[in-house]
Amino acid sequence: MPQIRMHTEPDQTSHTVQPLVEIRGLKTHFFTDDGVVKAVEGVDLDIHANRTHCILGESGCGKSIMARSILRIVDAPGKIVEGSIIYRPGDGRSVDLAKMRPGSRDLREIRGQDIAMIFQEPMSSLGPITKVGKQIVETIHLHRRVSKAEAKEQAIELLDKVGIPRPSERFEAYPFELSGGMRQRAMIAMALSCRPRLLIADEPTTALDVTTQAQILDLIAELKEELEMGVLLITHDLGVVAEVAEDVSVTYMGKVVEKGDVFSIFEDPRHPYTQALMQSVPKLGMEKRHRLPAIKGMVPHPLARPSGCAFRTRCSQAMAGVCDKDEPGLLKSGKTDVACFLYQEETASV
Amino acid sequence: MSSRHLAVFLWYHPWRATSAMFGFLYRRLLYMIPTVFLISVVTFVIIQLPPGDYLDTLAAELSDSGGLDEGTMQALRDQYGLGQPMYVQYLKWMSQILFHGNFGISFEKNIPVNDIIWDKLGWTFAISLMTLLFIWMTALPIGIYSAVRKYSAGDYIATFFGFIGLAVPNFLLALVMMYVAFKYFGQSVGGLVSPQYLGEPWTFDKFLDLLAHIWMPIVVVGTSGAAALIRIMRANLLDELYRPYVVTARAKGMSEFQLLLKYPVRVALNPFVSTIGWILPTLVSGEIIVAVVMNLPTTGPLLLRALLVQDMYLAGSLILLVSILTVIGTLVSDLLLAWIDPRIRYQ
Amino acid sequence: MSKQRNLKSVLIGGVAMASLTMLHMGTALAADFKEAPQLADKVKAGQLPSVEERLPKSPSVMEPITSVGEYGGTLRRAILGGGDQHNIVRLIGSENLVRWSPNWSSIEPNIAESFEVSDDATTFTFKLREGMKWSDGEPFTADDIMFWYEVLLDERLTPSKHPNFVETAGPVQVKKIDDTTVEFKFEEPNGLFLQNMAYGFGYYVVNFPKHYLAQFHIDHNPDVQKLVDAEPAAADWVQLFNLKAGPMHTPIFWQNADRPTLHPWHLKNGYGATERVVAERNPYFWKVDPDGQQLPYIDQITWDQVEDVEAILLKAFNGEIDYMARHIGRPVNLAALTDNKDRGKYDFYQVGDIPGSQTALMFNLNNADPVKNEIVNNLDFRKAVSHAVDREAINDIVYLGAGNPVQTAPHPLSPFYNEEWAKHSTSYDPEKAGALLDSIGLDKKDEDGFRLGPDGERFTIVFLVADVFGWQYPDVMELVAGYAKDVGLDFQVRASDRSRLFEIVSSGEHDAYLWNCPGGLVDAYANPDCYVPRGQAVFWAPKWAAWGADPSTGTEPPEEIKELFEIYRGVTSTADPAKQEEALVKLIDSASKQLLTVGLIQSNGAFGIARNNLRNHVDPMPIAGQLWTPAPYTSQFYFEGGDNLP
Amino acid sequence: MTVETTLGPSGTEEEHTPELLGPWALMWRKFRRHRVAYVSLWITGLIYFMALFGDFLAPEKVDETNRRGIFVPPQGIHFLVTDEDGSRSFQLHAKALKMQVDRATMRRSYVQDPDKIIPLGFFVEGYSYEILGLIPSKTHFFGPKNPRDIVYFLGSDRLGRDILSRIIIGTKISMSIGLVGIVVSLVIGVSLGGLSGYYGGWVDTLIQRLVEFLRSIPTIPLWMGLAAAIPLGWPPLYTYFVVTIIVSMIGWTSLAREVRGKFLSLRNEDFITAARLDGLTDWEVIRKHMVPSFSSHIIASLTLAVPLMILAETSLSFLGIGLQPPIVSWGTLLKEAQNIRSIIEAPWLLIAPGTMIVIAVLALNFLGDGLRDAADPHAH
Repeated sequence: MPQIRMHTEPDQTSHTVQPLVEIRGLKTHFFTDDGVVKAVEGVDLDIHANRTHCILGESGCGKSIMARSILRIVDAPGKIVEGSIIYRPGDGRSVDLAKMRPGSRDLREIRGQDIAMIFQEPMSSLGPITKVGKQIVETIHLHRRVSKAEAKEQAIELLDKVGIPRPSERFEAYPFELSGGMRQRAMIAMALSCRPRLLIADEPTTALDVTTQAQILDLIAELKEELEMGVLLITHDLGVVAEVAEDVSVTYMGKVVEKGDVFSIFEDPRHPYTQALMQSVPKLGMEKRHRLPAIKGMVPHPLARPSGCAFRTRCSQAMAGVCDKDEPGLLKSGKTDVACFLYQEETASV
Repeated sequence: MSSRHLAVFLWYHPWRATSAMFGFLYRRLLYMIPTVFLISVVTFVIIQLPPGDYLDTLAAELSDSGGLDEGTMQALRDQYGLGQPMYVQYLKWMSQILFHGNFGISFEKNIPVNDIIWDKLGWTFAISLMTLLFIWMTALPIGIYSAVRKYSAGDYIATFFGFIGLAVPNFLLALVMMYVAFKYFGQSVGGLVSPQYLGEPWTFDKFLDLLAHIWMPIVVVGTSGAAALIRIMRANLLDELYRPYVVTARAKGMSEFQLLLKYPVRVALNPFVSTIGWILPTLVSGEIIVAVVMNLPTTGPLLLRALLVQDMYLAGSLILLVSILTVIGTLVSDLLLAWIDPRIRYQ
Repeated sequence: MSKQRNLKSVLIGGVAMASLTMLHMGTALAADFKEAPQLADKVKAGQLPSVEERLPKSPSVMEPITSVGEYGGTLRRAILGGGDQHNIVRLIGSENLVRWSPNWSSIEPNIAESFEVSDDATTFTFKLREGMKWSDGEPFTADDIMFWYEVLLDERLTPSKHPNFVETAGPVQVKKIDDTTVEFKFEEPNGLFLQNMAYGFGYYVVNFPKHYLAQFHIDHNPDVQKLVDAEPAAADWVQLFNLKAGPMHTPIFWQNADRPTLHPWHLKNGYGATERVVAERNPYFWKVDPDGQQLPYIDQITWDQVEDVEAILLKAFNGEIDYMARHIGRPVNLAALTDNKDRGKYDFYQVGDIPGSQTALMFNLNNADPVKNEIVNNLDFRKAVSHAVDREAINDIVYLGAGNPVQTAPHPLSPFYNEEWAKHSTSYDPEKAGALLDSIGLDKKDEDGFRLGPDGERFTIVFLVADVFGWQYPDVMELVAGYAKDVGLDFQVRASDRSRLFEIVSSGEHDAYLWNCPGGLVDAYANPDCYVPRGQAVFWAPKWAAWGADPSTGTEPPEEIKELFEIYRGVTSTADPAKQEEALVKLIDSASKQLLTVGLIQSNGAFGIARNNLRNHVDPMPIAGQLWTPAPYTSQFYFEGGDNLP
Repeated sequence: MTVETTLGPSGTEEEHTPELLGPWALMWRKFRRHRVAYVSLWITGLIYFMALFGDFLAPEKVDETNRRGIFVPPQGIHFLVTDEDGSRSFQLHAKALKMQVDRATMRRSYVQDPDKIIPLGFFVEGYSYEILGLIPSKTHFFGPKNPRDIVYFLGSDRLGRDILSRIIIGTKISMSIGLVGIVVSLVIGVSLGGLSGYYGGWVDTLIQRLVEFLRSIPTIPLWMGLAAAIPLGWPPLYTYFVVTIIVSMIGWTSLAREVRGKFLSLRNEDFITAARLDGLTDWEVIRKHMVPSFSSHIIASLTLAVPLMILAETSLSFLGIGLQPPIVSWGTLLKEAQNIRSIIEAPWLLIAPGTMIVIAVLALNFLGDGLRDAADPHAH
């Protein structure tokens, strides 16, 4: 069966404008001594302003690499080998980030100013021996021509805005003097210092305790509204998705297997993987002794990518002679787009 | 303001860093006292270790001139007051140093140790400083390059030469360099100035002449240190280069060069600062031989000679002073470390 | 070999002790003296008296070695940072009452205008030069010598006295006859006194400027305590005096630039504390050339302080050394020095450094271990060792064939040369050696092939060796140990530095060591250390030596050794050269038969380098342990053109 | 909800089938990928082979002097000989040399003797020795076929001794004599560093002061004092051995600092806390959990200490307090070459042992580096 590639059009009802970032056919590979690791293998993605797009998947599914590919901060030996990342700065222009030289001035101007990013480990994502305030001021100075005093004022304002008490004192603090939550707030303050149009948050709450998690997510949501920015949130936590997402892409081994708006995904997950993920979450009213079904097996080694559909080795509904032959394309099925042969004939027949 | 308030005030006040530094400094200074005392005792033991005394050496040398003269020997033995118990000699020596700043007499030169050593210590110190600068100036960029371009041709070349620098004994390097300088550049060899400037007052020309000579010992002495530091810098920087905060900085839009210097290099700088602590004993001790071969007016040859002839107070004073300078150097480097890395201050 | 012929022409050997009567050398003949331009300027400026006033009435007129010279230039040398005071002593320091002639054949007046020796060799009278001055302009008279004598007798200052000035009955009697005449008187004949006064240690007498040193002497200056307080290196006046009046062959002397001397140049700064030692012309120096020019010709001497001998070599290549044999004149350096001759603009001169043996195996004949002592004292053992070593091979390998493979004995250039002594038991004959060893009870061997001693243990001799004089002693010793192994002898080599070695041998705890022996030429008279255990540096038989000096100490030696003492007395107790020579020959003959030391190689002389325009230096220049040359003749050196070559 | 640790950006495990490997196997796998280190391991192996079978490899007796072979420059190996009839045949050989002596400069020079060649071969007969001190043999790996011929592949020294043989024989001493000292400083360093890092507090302060104190004593005076204090009657090898041991007793400081650092960071790791909660004693925790987790690091430190030891030996030999002849080691070989005369007239005396030292030090350093990289779980 020839591979069918379909460009999913943005939902015209909810978004009349063009997406902020439009990713098409993105492939990011790692060229290691032992072989090529296909961390991102043909991903299409649209991120809209003022919307939160969640990327959901197990660990090792290439989510982070996908996010980092946007900012072109994938470490060697990783490389974008194919695809485009179209970014629209809002002035009518559009640039393909995938074609830009990493480290070029144009790209660096976009980083931190147009697109900002926060990371999973607030403990180690801040420079360990530089004062927090200085790190924020530094970001401001990178993109704005302001005086030192102004930058400091802005930084303290930002710290205040992200909910850090006594911001002018904390301005002088070193990261190791702050708690994890405070550090993540500081990270957010730093990311927001130039009012970015897109915030990429790579598992921002994983390392935090539950209460702090909620606070941080709320903060991100609030700030999204206020700054009207797009948010790309990477997580393996369905709870987080349920709480903040508007659009969701489910990824497995470097591919998007299902995508749609949050309600469709939760209401009617189609892909066996998505379904399995949903089942592994405890639900309200569930019996206490109920044993959560886990997805069987582990994510295969990236170098031992199964032929055909990558998920077939763990899929309870895998069809011999079908799933191991070809890779399914992403096709509309129900309310979501799904990449699974279970639904392809159905769609085709329509 | 209550004491609790004061504490809070200090904690959050910008000065608190300074106060933490003072506590650190105070503690370290206190620790120095027993250390220095121990050093003085051990120094004295070391110089007393070899059997015999200065007069045996003198006797050996005089035999060259056609015979020994017991009269001379006897007079000299009285002269130097050798033969008292060791602890008496130690106490006398220490009390003279502590209360009069008098380090004793050089047996061989018959002048107060004070008159000989300070000049030489000055040169030692100056050359140490310049060597330190040389080491830093070569090791820093090369180390960074090696780490950033890991496994590149440049890295392999730097590594190779780094290990060569480690593997070649420096006195050998000194001898070969001196020979090359003599053979191909016709330079006067040894010493820090050309013979015509020896014993002359300092002029600009003499200073230029000094510069033309001093690079050689600095390179010779510094090579192995630089090589070691390149290795350390490379390893440390490699540890830091892939840390999340580097990615953060990159995501902020900083240029590679800027972020390299502002974040990982700063963190990896600790061993550089530590060199301040060890450069002095290394220069004085490990490089004695270089100073002998290259004929430098440093403490090295003086100390070696003093040890060989058992010129007890001269050798003892040099070891003592160098050790104390080392302790101070370690202190300075620790303070600098604490200054660079705030985490250390609060440990 | 041309070198030998050359040396022979000068070192004629026999000491012409002819002059038992008054020896009077050329008294003042030049009415108008000339001086160096720099001094003339000072005289003009009124800072210095005229040259006539500075010189004694009858200055010593030096016969030029080659030609009358011209003033100017700096003689540049290098000196090691410590322990190298002989670098200065031998160049400028050795100016005594009398001196050896340039070829070491006769004794001439020097500081003394003339001298007289009584027929029985007990009384020695020296006439000083009238109007002679110390380097600070103060007069030098008999009082200065009497001051030295006072110090010599003073038990506080000189508790034990140099052997040159003592005899069995006690110290020599010194009498001032008048301001310019001094008489030395011994109870018994002292046949070697005049020689000793010409050799290095004669310096004591003329290095005690009373006007300077008296201030440090409590008998002359009751206020001496003030000076003691001001001197950190001295705790009482005795220490202060010893510091200021230190012996010239020790560093102390050269660390005190204030002490007036009679030397041609006077130190400007002390040795050891600076990077360069500088000696300036002594304006009151008392020697002139036949044209009446006051000596020295050369303005000043500099010694650049270095720490490593290799640096001196490089300096020489670079033309930074004007005259030097010390440290560099060794066969091993010859090729490299030859290669750089043009670059350094120098040439070689010969140094008659000819010891009785350049490398000799010295067994401690007073070994504390009775087993070892018995064996090493067996002449057959020493003979066996002597036959076991291949001297030709050692000479070839280590000394490039430059030496003579002979026993400790007078050199062929010496008047006493006797081939029988030199070749005694020198044939390389391991079988004979083995047979000899078998015959003295070392006939059993262990499984490693080493001979067992009478006690059943492996017979081991530990040899001490130090790398000194540039003679590659450790290499020689390594070869010797190999030869010893071939005949089943276990010679263990312990390399050490000189002072360590010296410390051990002076304590008498050693089995054996490798060193050199004086007495290759006429120094055998005054330094027969290897022919008779006499003196303080005889470590091959320290206890016999002690007994020889004072029979109440040490160990009484066997008859044949006692006989050696007796024979040597025949040398010292007469002033008749013929009798002296007869006794000395008898001594060497007797000693040689006993193989007291096993000589390996005898040197045929060394060399030095002199810059191409340096004139009037002695070539070949004799030198020996007590012959501190070129000193009495250095003042005649001059640079052709009045300056160093660029 | 499945929570796993995320794979890093370059998160690539090399095995295709996920099989569990022990830490040592993992290390070995990682190590082999560091090619330079892997080659260095082989070189190090060869060097120790040389140390063990020195007599077999050395063509000449180490102390065999030769009057006619002083300062012979390195002789080349030739392959083809021309026979009388002009035909060429294969025969490993060296050209025979004639010595010429210039008496004026006391210089020896050598010219090839066109009439004579010295055939060479493998497994030839030479001086007798004992393999590993046990089996008597006369067979040597490579050399002249006629035992009476001498060929100086790396030149000869001032006594006509073969430099190649001396380097080979010297390997044993150079690569072994300091090992005991290294072990001593290893034991002290690990114990004191461990105590310091594990307990902290006043123990730590005390040990750290001790380290600071020891580090501030210049080592050369200490060496000299010690060497001079040992009776001269002792065999030189024994003396040197004792001095290395004494010095290693103060040479443990840098290792102690590293170990302390490791302990400090390990102390708070979860698995240590777990082990402690399991009721293990401190000593058991240290022995069973902490030491194994950085034993690889210790091995690396060990390999890095060996080159330092070789260099220290050369320095001490220069000062005359290291090994002394007749003992042959790389240090004494180098010391013998340290004069202007050798540089000018016989540079091979300097180059040959110098190169050997550089090779050994390079190999050991790369080996140590490779081991450390392989051992470090965080290495990239």
